[in-house]
Amino acid sequence: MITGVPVQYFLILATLMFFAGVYGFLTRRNLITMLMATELILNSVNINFMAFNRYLYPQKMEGMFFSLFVIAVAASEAAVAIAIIINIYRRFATINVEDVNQMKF
Amino acid sequence: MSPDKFLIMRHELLLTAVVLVVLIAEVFSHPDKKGKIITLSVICFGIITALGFLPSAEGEIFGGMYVSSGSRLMMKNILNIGVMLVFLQSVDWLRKAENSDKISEYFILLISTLIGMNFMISSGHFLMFYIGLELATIPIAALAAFDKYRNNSAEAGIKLILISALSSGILLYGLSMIYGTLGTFYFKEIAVSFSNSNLQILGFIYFFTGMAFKISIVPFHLWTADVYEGAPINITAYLSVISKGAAVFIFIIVLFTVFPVIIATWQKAIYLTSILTMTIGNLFAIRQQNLKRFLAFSSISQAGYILLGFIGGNQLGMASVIYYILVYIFSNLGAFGVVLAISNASGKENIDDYNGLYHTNPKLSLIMMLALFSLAGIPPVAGYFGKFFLFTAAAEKGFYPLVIIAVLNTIISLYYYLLIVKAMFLLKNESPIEKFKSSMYTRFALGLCVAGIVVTGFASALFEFIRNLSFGI
Amino acid sequence: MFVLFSVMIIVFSILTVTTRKILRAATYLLLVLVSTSGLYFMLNYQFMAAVQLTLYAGGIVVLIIFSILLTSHISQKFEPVGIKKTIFSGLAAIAGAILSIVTILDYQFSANTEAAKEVDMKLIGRSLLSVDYDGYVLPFEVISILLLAAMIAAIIVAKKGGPSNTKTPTYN
Amino acid sequence: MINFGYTIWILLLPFLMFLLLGLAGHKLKPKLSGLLGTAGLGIITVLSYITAYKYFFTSEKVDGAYQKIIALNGVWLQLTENLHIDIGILLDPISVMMLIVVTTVSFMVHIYSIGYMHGEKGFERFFAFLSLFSFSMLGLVVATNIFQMYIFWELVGVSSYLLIGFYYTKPSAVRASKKAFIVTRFADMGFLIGILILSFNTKTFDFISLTSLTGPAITQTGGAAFMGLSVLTWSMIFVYMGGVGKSAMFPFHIWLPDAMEGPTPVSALIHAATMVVAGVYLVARMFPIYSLAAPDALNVVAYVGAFSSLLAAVIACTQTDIKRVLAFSTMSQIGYMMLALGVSGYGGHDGLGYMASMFHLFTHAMFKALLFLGAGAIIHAVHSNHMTEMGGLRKYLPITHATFLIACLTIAGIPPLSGFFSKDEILTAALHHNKLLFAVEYAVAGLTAFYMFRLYFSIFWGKETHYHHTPHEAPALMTIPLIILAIGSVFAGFIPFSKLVTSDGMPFESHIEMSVAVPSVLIGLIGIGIAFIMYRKETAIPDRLAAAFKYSYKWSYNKFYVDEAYIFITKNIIFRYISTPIAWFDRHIIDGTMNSIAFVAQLVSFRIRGFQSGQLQKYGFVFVTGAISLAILLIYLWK
Amino acid sequence: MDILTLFVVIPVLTMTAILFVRDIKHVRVAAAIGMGIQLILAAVLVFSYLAARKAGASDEMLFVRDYLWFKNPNIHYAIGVDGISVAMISLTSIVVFAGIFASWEVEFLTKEFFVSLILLATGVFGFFISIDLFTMFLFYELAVIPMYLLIGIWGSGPKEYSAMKLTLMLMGGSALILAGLLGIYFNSAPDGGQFTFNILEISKITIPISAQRLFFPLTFVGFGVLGALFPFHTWSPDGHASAPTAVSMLHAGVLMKLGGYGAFRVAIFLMPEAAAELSWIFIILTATSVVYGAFGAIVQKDLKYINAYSSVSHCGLVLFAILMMNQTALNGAVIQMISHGLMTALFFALIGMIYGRTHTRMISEMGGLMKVIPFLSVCYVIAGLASLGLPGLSGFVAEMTIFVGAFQHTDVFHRVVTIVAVSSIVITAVYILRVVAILLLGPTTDEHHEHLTDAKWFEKVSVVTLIGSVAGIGLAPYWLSTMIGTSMQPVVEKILSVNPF
Repeated sequence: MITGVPVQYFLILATLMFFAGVYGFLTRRNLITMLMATELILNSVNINFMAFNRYLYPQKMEGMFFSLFVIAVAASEAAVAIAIIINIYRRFATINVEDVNQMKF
Repeated sequence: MSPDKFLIMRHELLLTAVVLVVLIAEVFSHPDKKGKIITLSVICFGIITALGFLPSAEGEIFGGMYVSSGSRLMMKNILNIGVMLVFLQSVDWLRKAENSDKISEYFILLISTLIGMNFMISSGHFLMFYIGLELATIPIAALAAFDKYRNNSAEAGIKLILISALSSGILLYGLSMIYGTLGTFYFKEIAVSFSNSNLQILGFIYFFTGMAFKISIVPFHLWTADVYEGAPINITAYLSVISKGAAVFIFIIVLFTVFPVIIATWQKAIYLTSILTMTIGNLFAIRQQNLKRFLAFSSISQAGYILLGFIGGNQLGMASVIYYILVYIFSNLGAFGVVLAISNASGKENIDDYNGLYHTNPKLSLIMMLALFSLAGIPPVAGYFGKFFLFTAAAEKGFYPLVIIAVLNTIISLYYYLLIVKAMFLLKNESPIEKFKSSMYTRFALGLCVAGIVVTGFASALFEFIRNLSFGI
Repeated sequence: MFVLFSVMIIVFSILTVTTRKILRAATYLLLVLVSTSGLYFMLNYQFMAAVQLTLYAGGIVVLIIFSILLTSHISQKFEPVGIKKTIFSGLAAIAGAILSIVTILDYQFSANTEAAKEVDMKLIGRSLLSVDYDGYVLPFEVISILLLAAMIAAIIVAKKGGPSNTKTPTYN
Repeated sequence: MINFGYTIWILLLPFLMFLLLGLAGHKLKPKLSGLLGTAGLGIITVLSYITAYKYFFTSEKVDGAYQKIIALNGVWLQLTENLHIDIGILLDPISVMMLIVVTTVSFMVHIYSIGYMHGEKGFERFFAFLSLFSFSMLGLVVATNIFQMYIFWELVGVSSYLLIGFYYTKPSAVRASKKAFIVTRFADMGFLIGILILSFNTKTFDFISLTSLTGPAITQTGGAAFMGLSVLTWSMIFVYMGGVGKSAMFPFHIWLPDAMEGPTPVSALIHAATMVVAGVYLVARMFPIYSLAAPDALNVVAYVGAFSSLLAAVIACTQTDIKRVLAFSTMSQIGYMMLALGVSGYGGHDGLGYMASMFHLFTHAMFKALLFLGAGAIIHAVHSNHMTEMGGLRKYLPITHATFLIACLTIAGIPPLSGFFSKDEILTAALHHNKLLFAVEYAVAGLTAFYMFRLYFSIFWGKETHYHHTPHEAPALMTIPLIILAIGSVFAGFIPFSKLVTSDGMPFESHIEMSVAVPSVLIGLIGIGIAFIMYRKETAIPDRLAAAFKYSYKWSYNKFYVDEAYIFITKNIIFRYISTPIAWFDRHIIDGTMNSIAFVAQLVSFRIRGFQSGQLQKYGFVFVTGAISLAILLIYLWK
Repeated sequence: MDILTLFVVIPVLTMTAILFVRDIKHVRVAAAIGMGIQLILAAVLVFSYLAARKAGASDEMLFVRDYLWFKNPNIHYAIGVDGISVAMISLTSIVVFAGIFASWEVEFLTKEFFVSLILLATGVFGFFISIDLFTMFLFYELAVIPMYLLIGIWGSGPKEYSAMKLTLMLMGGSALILAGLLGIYFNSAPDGGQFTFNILEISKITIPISAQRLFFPLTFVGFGVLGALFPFHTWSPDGHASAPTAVSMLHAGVLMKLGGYGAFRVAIFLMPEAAAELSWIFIILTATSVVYGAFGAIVQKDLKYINAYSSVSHCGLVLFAILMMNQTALNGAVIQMISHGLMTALFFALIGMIYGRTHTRMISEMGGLMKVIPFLSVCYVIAGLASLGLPGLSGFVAEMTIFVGAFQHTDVFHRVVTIVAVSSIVITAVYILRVVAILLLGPTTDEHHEHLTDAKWFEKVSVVTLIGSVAGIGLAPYWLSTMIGTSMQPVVEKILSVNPF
């Protein structure tokens, strides 16, 4: 808990970061940068959890643990995603998301 | 906590054991005899499917993080049956040379997603829920990209994992809001202290979209068709049936037990999305040529019908959803089983290729027809009963307009199901799919599907059983 | 301090998603993650800050950078994003942000009155291995399965194999 | 009380005969089936005569009036609590009289047909149809209730259809049969509507209750009025519409001339003697209601009858087909009967018209059957219908000639032949009632005499025609009926009808009114005279006359273009402007709507395919916007 | 096992038998035997029903059996018959029996054909014995679906299109019915207590009028689609034209009657208040379809289209009579269903047989068939006469009952539409005679047609069965009318109790 900084500040921070991530997800063409955008999203969620835990419910550590597990999940997700991206690169010889659209309609 | 309490988690433990057995077998088996692993895994899984039906204690362990109840056990058993069918159907596929190097990985990944689903269903805490959800998603993305030599497969994999990352991000964001207002992740505590504030509703809606993604509800469904088309057929089957079924189960549990306070809100949300889902799914399905893609859209519209069971928030709805998923497993796997068998035998996946199928492969055609009729809700097969109960559940709470829209949608869906029937029975073909005979596994699986399609409807005891379980969430 | 970190986070976040050089994006991401861990320190969650640094910043970003190296030219600049896409995505993001912020500010968070719990490693460890209420041994176990599965998944997908007629991948 | 239970055989026997001949006829020898049919009818004829005897001379009268006797009655179909269709046998003066007429003529025609139809394909079918007709006609005659009458009404219609179209390979016969059926069917629709209205108001179908003087139909003349006429009147007009159709009154007469396409014995039986007078019989049957409760309807009957008789007589003067002349003559004579009913009162001497009508019906049946059968013999001999191709036949066909002459004299109303008596009564009744109608009928009497003798002279005298085969007299099977009927025509006039068949069952005295009889006989003689002048020898007078009255001749020759009007209505209006548009509308608009639903679904499906673009980021975009919109909607807009 | 369930069991057994038979010839024999037994069973049912009534059984339904199937929703397998359903069952067994013989010469996928046909029949039988709305609806849909395959595989012309259209439109109707049924169910206990699908139980209570206003149109239109209610009849011409003979027979003869029966048994019987309130709309529609169908038939060129439009007209009369809602008209409606079922089946059988010989159904391409195939032609004429309501054949009885019944209403509206409907008897005569004249009479126009062979024995069996029934009803309608009438009384009492005209 930081004196003088209300919890809302954290929340706004996280929100901005979250939607920056969303924006990145929607605009970046490179699959890897899209993945990075999702990491931003997850990170912003973690900030939320931590801030709530510290500010409002410091008796327990649920938020903190949740972030911990989110980080672990994010790691495994990233691992699999990167594996698939590499595979994509082998198949399509590009990792531009707009070119990965063989299936549509 | 006494050790015997662990037995409450029997399903998960057994599945983990199977994973270990397969791992060990993989490590110690001769490279040329990997084929044996198939048999081993299928048998092991068969055993634990059977074991799942043994009576089991109910209760909560890990401080309420893990909840077991009759209905949740039932759900797990239903999923087990479905996975068993998928395994049986994929034997032929796994035996192909190109897949010989990833047999055990296939089983391990698939079973671990099942473990994830089981934990998800049994969760009493959002952390468990979340981890189960991810465990049920991430390996599937890898499985979707399993056919490494096919572009589509890789594309399916990347689409699935990225969009699921986005969706779980949104879901988590929603959860964080709920946590922020209530300070807890335990289902029970949330249910007690939930109020109706905007922030909570916002959190709930973000959560809702995350779940909607898993069930592929419009407008969160767009990944479905591409992933279904690109993934190997048995993975598509798995995705459309097991993965969706598990998500439906946990979603209905969460809605009914965690968010009963804001029932008015989620009824509206479901009202809108179910109409959209049914209609859009149907409209897209009309035009499909690829059977996998076709079944993808069909499964989207099926999700719309399933939502009708949600909307009443009533016991009947709960029961009918569980029942419908069971029926849906048999029906959809019946359809996918035929598609898979034909794809394995001839590599053909387009509706046109099915022209005149009845004249060369009458049994497969009949199975396909039964499955499609069941999906369309035509009596006397099980799908009819399933749909009827879903509609009844919605009607019980007075959602007649929704019911009417839904039944009118079944007409559209009947139209495109009949297109396949037409191709198989009515149309002629210059070069029809050759007559072939599938392996014993496939035939056994299809036989089970047919039995399920035919018997499940008439067996009222089954529905009664589910119904009596249902509110012991 | 908070202001510094938050400004860093926001600026670098935006840069991550707008910069036209991929490696720079990765670097900005790293900076965001590091600043976040700084926030955690300020919130007195040293353990989490450490985890953030090691696992997130250290692990994931490194993984990403490796994959960038595998798949892209370092110097490669992205083509600018289509204006339509930018506008629509931007509008969506801004709308979402406004909605969320408005709703958040609307809510009266009840001030915490109880004494905060001291978060030390011992407590964390105990909680992590507790089977009782507020104990996290079960997720801990399950996530191990997840990690195992993810590992296998990543290997099976990334490893070369399959029929030999596949196009030879070109690394550059 | 005399037991009339056996009368059931009058109905059953021809029906059984129909079934027998219809189902097994083709297995029998033609001759045998003809004999069977004739024998069956012979029995019925005997039974009818017995019945008539018993009824008129041995049954009890109450207060001197003949009673209506229900010989048999059984519920055939229960409709509502009050309304039920019965099938039964009602004996009263007119039904018994009709039994005689029908069986006699039918029997004669049966005998005649054995000779006439000899060697025709479908001989047994012919007799089956004749039996069916006899059954239907008898059922109609003895109907105990109006619905039974309607049932048999339809059945005679269909037997008429079958018999007109007997030569089914001949397109004109097929057309004629179709026309006959449809026109009468249209009229029957009116009959049915009339029955519906009547039965709704009176809660009964039963003739006895309907015509009972204390029954609901007559006592409750009230009821909502429509266009100035009471509901009952309307119902009676509708009922009469059925009679108009069946009796070929204007404007539904068009089927009758065409119906001559049928074999000639059929024309004699159905389209001259029996079926076509069903309309008269119907009005007579309902007479108390017409007379006492719906006088306006009765006026309609009178005027329609008068107009039809005049119209038909005019047309008959110009026709050349002998059967058509006879057909129009029939129409004209039936017009007489209708008129007689129309001018009649109820009870006692007021009912003179009624009696006269029945009387004329009776005599007309005899002489018109005779005329037709004679015509049949002629056609049989010369193989043509057209009098232009005939002439001088009296030498070849002596018996036919003699009988035909008798018939012509009868119809012209020359005393003491029967036609004189009945026609005289009609004219008397008309005189007492309505002078205009009386005048019309006088004119018609003259015209009748003219055209009948025009016919007679053209056939038997006139120019000497050369025939391919020398015409020879018909076999005995055909001439015997001619002779019998000729005897009937001669002597039927002496039957004391006013003692037997009256409107209320009470006999009354009738006598020849010289003031009416003499002029009418004179007019008849004048007509004969003109015909004698014009057609006795081949002269140019007819042609000159025709040229002089070119347009009227043409109109008359073309039957005043009524047929064309009908064709216009059916072909143009119904086919072109109703049915074709409806069929088009159904295919294109209604069906098109259903199809366009499917089309729209396809179209929408095609249009929205852009959502499924395959672009992951677009999916993400839809996802995010979906989530945000849902949130905004549910939190702020629709909470 | 009770006699009613046998009506479902025997077809199922027959289908099983057919599946296990190897030789194609034996397939049809098996089918004929099975349906023959069914016919006998129907006769037994009629007699035992009449005997039971005579013995004083005064229940609304007889032979009632009730087995709980699903406890919640409260679904039973409940069966029972009254005079109306007995009559309909007899009709069905006759038509199916005749249909088997009419399709004696199906060569292509014979086994499948007979199985589908009998499956269809199973649905129909089940529908008529059910008194539980759920089972009723189940059998209803069961009857509709085999139509798709039957038309699609064995049909002619644009069969795929027709089959699809027919199936979708009928299923569209059933969709409305489903919504209606659920509505009825959830309003079946207005005073609390358990909801029920049982018709008899629902008929004892009054469904709230607000609910009736919603669900009456749904159910009525839903069943009306199958009953060819204008403007939802367009599946009928195409469907009938494309269907193979026996299917047309069954479909027009029996299946369309499910619509009328359902509309009567569910819509009118259970919701009389709304029916009285809203009937005017549907009366106008049905009166339209009576006249409209007849006019439409006049200019058709294809035999089956003529008959299809004629069916629209006649079935419109059924619904028309049902909406009149008095004893006589309802009686008439049921008789008309039976009558039309028999004669239209006869028509389609004959058309199929003629088509089998001449290979065309265009009336302009045929002519003078009476001379070459007298048996079939005469039968066709008889069918035509029945259709135009000739006394002595069944059509007359039905139509007269309807007209008289409909005319018992005192208000102008009902009587005017009745007169409109009456006018159809003329139009019917026009198109029937037109066909008879062109097709059968006159000289033979096509020389290829001069050597056609007349009916074979199995065709005769089929046709004679139907003609016998048509004439039987036409000659002696009393027992049938009474049997129906007594069963109609409770219905009418219920209607009258809420709606004294």
